Amino acid sequence: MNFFLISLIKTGIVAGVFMTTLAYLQWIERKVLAHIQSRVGPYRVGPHGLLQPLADVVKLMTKEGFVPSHVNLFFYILAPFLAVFFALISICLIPFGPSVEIFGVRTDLGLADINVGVLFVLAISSVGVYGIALGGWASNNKYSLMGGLRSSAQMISYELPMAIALVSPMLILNDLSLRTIVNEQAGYYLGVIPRWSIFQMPFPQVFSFLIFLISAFAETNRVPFDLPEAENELVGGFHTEYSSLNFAAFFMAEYANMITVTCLATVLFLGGWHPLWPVEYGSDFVPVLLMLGGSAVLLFHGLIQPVKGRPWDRLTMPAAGLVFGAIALVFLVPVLKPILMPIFWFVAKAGVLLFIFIWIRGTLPRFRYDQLMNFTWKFLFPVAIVNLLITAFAVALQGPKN
Amino acid sequence: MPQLNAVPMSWYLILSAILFSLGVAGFLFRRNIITVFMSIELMLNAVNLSFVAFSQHLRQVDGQIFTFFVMVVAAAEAAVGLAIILTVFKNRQTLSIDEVSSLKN
Amino acid sequence: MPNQPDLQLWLILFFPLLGALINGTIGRRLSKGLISTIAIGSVALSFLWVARALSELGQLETPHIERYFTWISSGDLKIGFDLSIDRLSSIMLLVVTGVGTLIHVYAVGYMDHEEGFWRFFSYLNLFMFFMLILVLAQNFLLLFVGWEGVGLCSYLLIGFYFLEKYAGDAAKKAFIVNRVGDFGFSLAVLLMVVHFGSLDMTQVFAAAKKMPLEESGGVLTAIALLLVVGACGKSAQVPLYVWLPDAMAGPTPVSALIHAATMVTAGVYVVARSSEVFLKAPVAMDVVAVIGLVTAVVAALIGTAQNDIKKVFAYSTVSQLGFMFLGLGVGAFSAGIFHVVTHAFFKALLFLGAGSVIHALHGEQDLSNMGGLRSKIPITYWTLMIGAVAIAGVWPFAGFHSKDAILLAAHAHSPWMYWVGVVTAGLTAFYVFRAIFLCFFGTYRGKAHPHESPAIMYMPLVILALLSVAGGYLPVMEWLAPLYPAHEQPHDMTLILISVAFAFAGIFMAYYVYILNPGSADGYAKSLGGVYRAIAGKFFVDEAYDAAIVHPLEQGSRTVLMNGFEEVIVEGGVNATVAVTRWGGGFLRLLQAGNIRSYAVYILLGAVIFLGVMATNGGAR
Amino acid sequence: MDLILFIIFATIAVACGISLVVQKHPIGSALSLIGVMGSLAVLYLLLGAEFIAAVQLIVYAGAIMVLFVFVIMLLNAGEETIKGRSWPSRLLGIPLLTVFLGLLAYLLQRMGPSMGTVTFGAFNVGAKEIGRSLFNHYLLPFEVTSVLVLIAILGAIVLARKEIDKCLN
Repeated sequence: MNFFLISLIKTGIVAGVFMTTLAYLQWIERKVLAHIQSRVGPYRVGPHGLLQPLADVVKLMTKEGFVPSHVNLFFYILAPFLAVFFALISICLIPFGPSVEIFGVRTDLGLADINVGVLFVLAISSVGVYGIALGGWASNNKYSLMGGLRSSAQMISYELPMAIALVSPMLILNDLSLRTIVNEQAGYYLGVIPRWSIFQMPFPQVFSFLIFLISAFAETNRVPFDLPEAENELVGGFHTEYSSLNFAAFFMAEYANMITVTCLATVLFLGGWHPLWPVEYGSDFVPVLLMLGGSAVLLFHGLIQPVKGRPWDRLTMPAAGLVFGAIALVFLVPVLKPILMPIFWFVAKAGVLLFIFIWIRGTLPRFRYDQLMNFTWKFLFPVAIVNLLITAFAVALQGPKN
Repeated sequence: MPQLNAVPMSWYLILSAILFSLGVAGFLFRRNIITVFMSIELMLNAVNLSFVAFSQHLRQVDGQIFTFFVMVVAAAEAAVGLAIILTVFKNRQTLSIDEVSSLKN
Repeated sequence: MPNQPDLQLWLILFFPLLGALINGTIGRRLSKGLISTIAIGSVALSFLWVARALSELGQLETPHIERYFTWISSGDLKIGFDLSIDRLSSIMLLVVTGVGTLIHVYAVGYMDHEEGFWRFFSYLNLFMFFMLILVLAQNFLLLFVGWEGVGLCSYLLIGFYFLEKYAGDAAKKAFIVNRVGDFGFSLAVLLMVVHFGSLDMTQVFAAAKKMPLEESGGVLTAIALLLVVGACGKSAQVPLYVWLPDAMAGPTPVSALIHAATMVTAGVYVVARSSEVFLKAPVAMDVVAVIGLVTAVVAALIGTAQNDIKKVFAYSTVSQLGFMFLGLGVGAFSAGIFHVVTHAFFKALLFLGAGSVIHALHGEQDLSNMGGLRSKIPITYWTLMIGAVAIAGVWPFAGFHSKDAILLAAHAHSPWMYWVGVVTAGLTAFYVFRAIFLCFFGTYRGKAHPHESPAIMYMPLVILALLSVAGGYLPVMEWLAPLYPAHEQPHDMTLILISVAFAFAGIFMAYYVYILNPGSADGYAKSLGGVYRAIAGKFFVDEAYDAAIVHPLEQGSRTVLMNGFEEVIVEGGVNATVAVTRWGGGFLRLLQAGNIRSYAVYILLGAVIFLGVMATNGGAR
Repeated sequence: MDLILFIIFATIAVACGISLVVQKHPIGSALSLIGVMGSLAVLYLLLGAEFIAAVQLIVYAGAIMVLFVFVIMLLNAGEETIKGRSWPSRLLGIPLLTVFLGLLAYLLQRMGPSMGTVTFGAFNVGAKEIGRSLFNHYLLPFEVTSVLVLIAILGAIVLARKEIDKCLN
């Protein structure tokens, strides 16, 4: 039963962190977009708008769950839950860190580890289309139907390059279990260049990484591939007819997918929790320095040179600065180090990828539908195939691994 | 009642038999081409189940290989079949299998 | 075979094949110069390669065999793609490639104005390829490939002007008549397989040699006779000679190369090659000798009454082949082969000369429209004259030696053969010189304006003329001596003188009839009456064949096969099948309602039945 | 434990199968078929066929059924209409089906006892074994299948190109 207890605890932790991240990811996105467009973004609720997500949740929950007539009720209700379910389930397969010792219990950081993990992530992401498609169809509205059709077609189409892009690092690391894959990426060339699969010999997987990223955008219906919810063509796309919690569910699904995909990219291409450069060159102090720098900036702006017209900052900013400093100190505690460092690196990489997601949303316009299809079928797919071939040849030339 | 962590082999086969018969029933008594097609897929799945069960029973990979091939062929079949259904619908504006009873209309 | 130099004999075959392929595929787009270069070059190359191989091989006490790959392997019968050179085939190789080269050169000039230049040369090279296979083959099946191949090429080349009906007919005739012979040949091959279990010549001959006489008699005689049938077909012997004169429908170089120098001697070659078999089958030997003699006489007689210059030479070819067979038949294989060589020289010369005459007269072939060309085309005249003298067997020209070798052997075998042969030799001299005189002497009776042929045409003539003069002194027989049991060669001076005398008699007769008092020929013809008509009508052999074989065959197939078998059995069967099918279909159509679910029910029914069977006889264990 | 899982998912599978047959609307049938496939995938896992389970999800649930749903939406297929008759299926259908099931049951119960039981993890087949056997022993069938798939792609494009374009815009 010990096993069940531990996994129960782990599940609880992961679920909690995951949910919070979902909520705050949206906040971060709005902030980043705002700054890209030189606005301030959500600011009113709580210090520096930090409570905005809470407010959103409350708002969504208190809205009336309006069910239009002539909808196919069963599927109309089922769709958002399917979407959320499939979006949340695949996080269980992501390994966040090595197996560590906590309170005398040795366990893996990460929920499940099955031998064909990659395939299962693929499987779940490919099943994920049903939520959107059904929702679009069930709400008995031509715009929604269009959205549903588009999303299903688009997801099927982008499955291929994504899968093929995943295959080539598999060839190099030759295993399907995500944990083994991360372990395969440990170590450094020449002592500095990490053996992540985007750098790994015999054929660095830069191209498959890019292909994976692009098709990930499409899989998660993000800009520039957010055709299913293109406001200016189909009013709200597949979620035109949805409101309150059902609507929220779709959004949760989207963000959950983003996180999952970025974690997957981190695991497969960016070497999971392995630091960017070896520990002996002091990669352990990166988080400390970052945090300390952040707290310094905060303290400076809070105490010495406050920003005009923001009375609260005098209070909140120093407080935040102190919190940052505390975190920095936590990173220095030797007992917690083996647990925190991997998680830090993992989160850092995933975070960078998430930022790229948001950044691109703020930057790129939306594709036209035919452009979208041509792009995947006539460009991404062939490139992925060629990349796969080259990798296969390189691996074959390199000969069997140890 | 066998012990909790061992499933009798025959149960898998019975399950696959039931599913297969369900597929046959769907094929016989449904009139919508798409539903009929899905019944066929159901039968294929039932057969796959018994394939995998036998591969487990005989401790051989081959059964799963066959399942793999069945899946690939089913995929091809689905692609072509659905395309045919699209064409049929375009030509006759019906999906009822009983109305599609002549090669040329 | 160990300790033998690897001579890459396959190259000998490869060059002509390559030439044929190039000219046959892209020749249409190539310039004439390029085509002729390829054609001549390929043949010349293989000639050089043959020369090189022979110089490497030196004395050739034992045949040089090169085995390349197993071609057919069924049960314990293994047939390899093996080539070999022994003393016999070395001579044939030299003749084929050498004369072939000369004739190719000549043909470039002769065919210059013709359509399908490239086609002609690709056929010609293909012929060389197959002929060389025939000569080089180490087993009978490969030899048969070459055998059929040259048949095919001769068909293609006879029918070269396939727009004219006579050419097509002649081609078909040659092909069909050859089929008869080839059938015999293939039967012989099968017999060998049955009795010796192998087709490799060395093994077959070894087996034949050590086969005791009492049991060998039947088998070997049968094989030998069947081989003779094949040889008769290919070498135009009685009764299968009828195709050769018609084969003159082809272009003259073809007549020279295929139907005088090389292909028609294939029969002789095969008989000589399988001498072991023949020596054990005296009956077959006699048959060969008689056939040869009859052929020689008949052809010579017919030759005296032909007015087409090429026909004359064609019949003389037939009769010369008859002489060769006579030689073989009386056991003088080396003499026969020797005659093959010399005949290749002077007959090629005669044909090429005739060709040059025809060329000069713009396609005029009828002797009655020639005459007095001596001054107009001197080179042709002199070379032709040399050829005529050579074929007439006047000392010291080539024909003399070989022919007299044969005749002496014949005398040693049985004197009457000698006498008939001598008379025939006289006839030969007569009709050849008749042709010469009618062509070159007297007054010109034609209308076209003759002109001497270009150098590319008469240079081969000159070379061949020299060969016909000196060819008699080639040590062919000595070279072949170790291959064949020495038959006594009595240099009986009187016999030699007699034959020479007959030759001169023939020449003089021709001179008397056609020079001293021209036009008297018709008188003699009348006085001869029926005999002359018979001769002029070629003894009505063709008509006889028509009546005896062709017509019955046509009638039979029309009545029996078409009206009987085809309409009653085949059509009846088809109609019956149709009726049954239609009836059954009409019944089964009731099931084919076009309703998929019904079909599903039928399938389910089948499955249920199957399961029922399984359940009853306890399957699935 | 295995037994419980088996019973749960077998029940789900059978229930979904029944609903496939009885559902009025194609979409309902499609979803229930997806349910069947999902539970079958779990059963494959129980049988130690991880790879097949994953492929089952990817190919069947992820690709084929998406196609089905897509087409159903495209044609906006509604409740099926009772038109036309198939006498054989009406008359023979039920009895034949029962006989069929009975025979199957008979055979199974006859061979059932001799089959023994399945315990999880007794015989696990990962992707490596499948791949090895697929590319050594079954190479030719594999290649042939690839050709078949190519042909199918071409056929589908040729058949449905215009229709899809028309329906999409």
